[in-house]
Amino acid sequence: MSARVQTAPFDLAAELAGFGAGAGAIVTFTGVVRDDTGRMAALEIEHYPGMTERALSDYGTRAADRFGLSDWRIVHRHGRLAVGEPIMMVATAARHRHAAFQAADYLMDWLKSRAPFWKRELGQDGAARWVDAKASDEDALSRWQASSEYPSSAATDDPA
Amino acid sequence: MSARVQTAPFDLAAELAGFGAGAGAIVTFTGVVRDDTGRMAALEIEHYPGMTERALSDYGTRAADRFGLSDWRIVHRHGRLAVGEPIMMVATAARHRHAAFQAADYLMDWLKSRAPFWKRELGQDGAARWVDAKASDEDALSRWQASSEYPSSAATDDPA
Amino acid sequence: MTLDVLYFAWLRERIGQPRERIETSAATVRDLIADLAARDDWHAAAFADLAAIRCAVDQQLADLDAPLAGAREVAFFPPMTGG
Amino acid sequence: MTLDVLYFAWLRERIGQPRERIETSAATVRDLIADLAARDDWHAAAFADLAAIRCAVDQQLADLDAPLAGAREVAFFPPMTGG
Repeated sequence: MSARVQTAPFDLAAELAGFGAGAGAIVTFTGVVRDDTGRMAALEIEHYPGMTERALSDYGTRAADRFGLSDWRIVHRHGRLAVGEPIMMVATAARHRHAAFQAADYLMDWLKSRAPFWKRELGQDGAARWVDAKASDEDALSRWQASSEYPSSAATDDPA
Repeated sequence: MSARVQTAPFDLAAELAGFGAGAGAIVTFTGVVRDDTGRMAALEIEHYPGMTERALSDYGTRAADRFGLSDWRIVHRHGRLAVGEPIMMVATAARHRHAAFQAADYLMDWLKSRAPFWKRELGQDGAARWVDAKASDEDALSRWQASSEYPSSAATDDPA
Repeated sequence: MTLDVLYFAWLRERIGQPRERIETSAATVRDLIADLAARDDWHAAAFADLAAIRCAVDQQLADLDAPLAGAREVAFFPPMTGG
Repeated sequence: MTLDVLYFAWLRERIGQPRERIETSAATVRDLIADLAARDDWHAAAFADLAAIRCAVDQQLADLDAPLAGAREVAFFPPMTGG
């Protein structure tokens, strides 16, 4: 049961050594830098030191409570990542597969829209572009919202 | 894109080396021998040589088509397995996380109820007991049934 | 018609062998079961509860009304418990 | 009240600094934004579209009407894109 933020690559096998002992089902998710345009040089990830670790731990603990996980792990990188490099991973362990799948899915939806990371694509031409949040990620998160205490969105607020 | 049946243990890290190149999302599921009673010595898995490999390949191909996977892998062990040993794994790779999650979930539901494996629990007292299929696994599978060509069940057939 | 009939898990145990080669004129899986169940008490006991039996014809899952024309291998087994 | 105000991603770029320590009497996040936006054109531009802004008070996500009493650190940033 741990969350880490780091610039270094992680090794899925090493993360899973001893993970989830006694569980019947282990699910992992790995996010990888993808280049849809063929013109990307790298992805740069900014985060909010201090808050990030706290948020990841909170989400992990909440997932463990909600889905009865026996173990969980979140590793998220920041800094500059090349195309094809792993960005982050989530692992969940539970007695049965549905709990492990749902918890990993739930954690990913939270991480996508509520963990304080911001992605910037660096083009081969030197241009940098902040990645926009996707409405589909917000929709995905709303599937779980009933039991959330976090504010869902500031998007409906009027300008001051 | 491969399916294997074997008695030997598998190494998740080795299975994932080079897996899903170009994908943005990789999901893995690992099933582990669990002892709920504290009296189990081992799990023994019987399968149907010839049909098993074909069925696993069919399910993998169908998942790839349905969810747009760029890669998938299924490894399932048979023979005698000790408590805590990995039984099987599924890995799925796709552009986006929901496809990878759903495909892994779908494959697990098929493997649980439609792949020709039969589990027998061997007790520490020497007793052996065939594991019953669970109605919940059949229910889980019915979520995907609309697009299946396989017969869903013979359970409603009358005695001859 | 010559058929290889295979049994798995407790069906294999009850019938006492993993496979047998038989001659039959059964048109469907259900006919084949009736044919097999009539052979001896072991077969009869194994096939007593059809709701607990699944089958494959030539290594494809099939239901009890599946035709056997052209089939070479039929397998009977309890509901599968993979994964 | 003394507050550390942090900016991330394009908010940091538009405002031209990652953090600043300010004195304010703002009672809520929304009041604080009005206070900051009045400081100069860069702040005004950064806060022009509140729908594009998220915030955290003492490292917990908060909405724009969250009270600031007792707060020490407020962060502003665009919608998060983790995972």
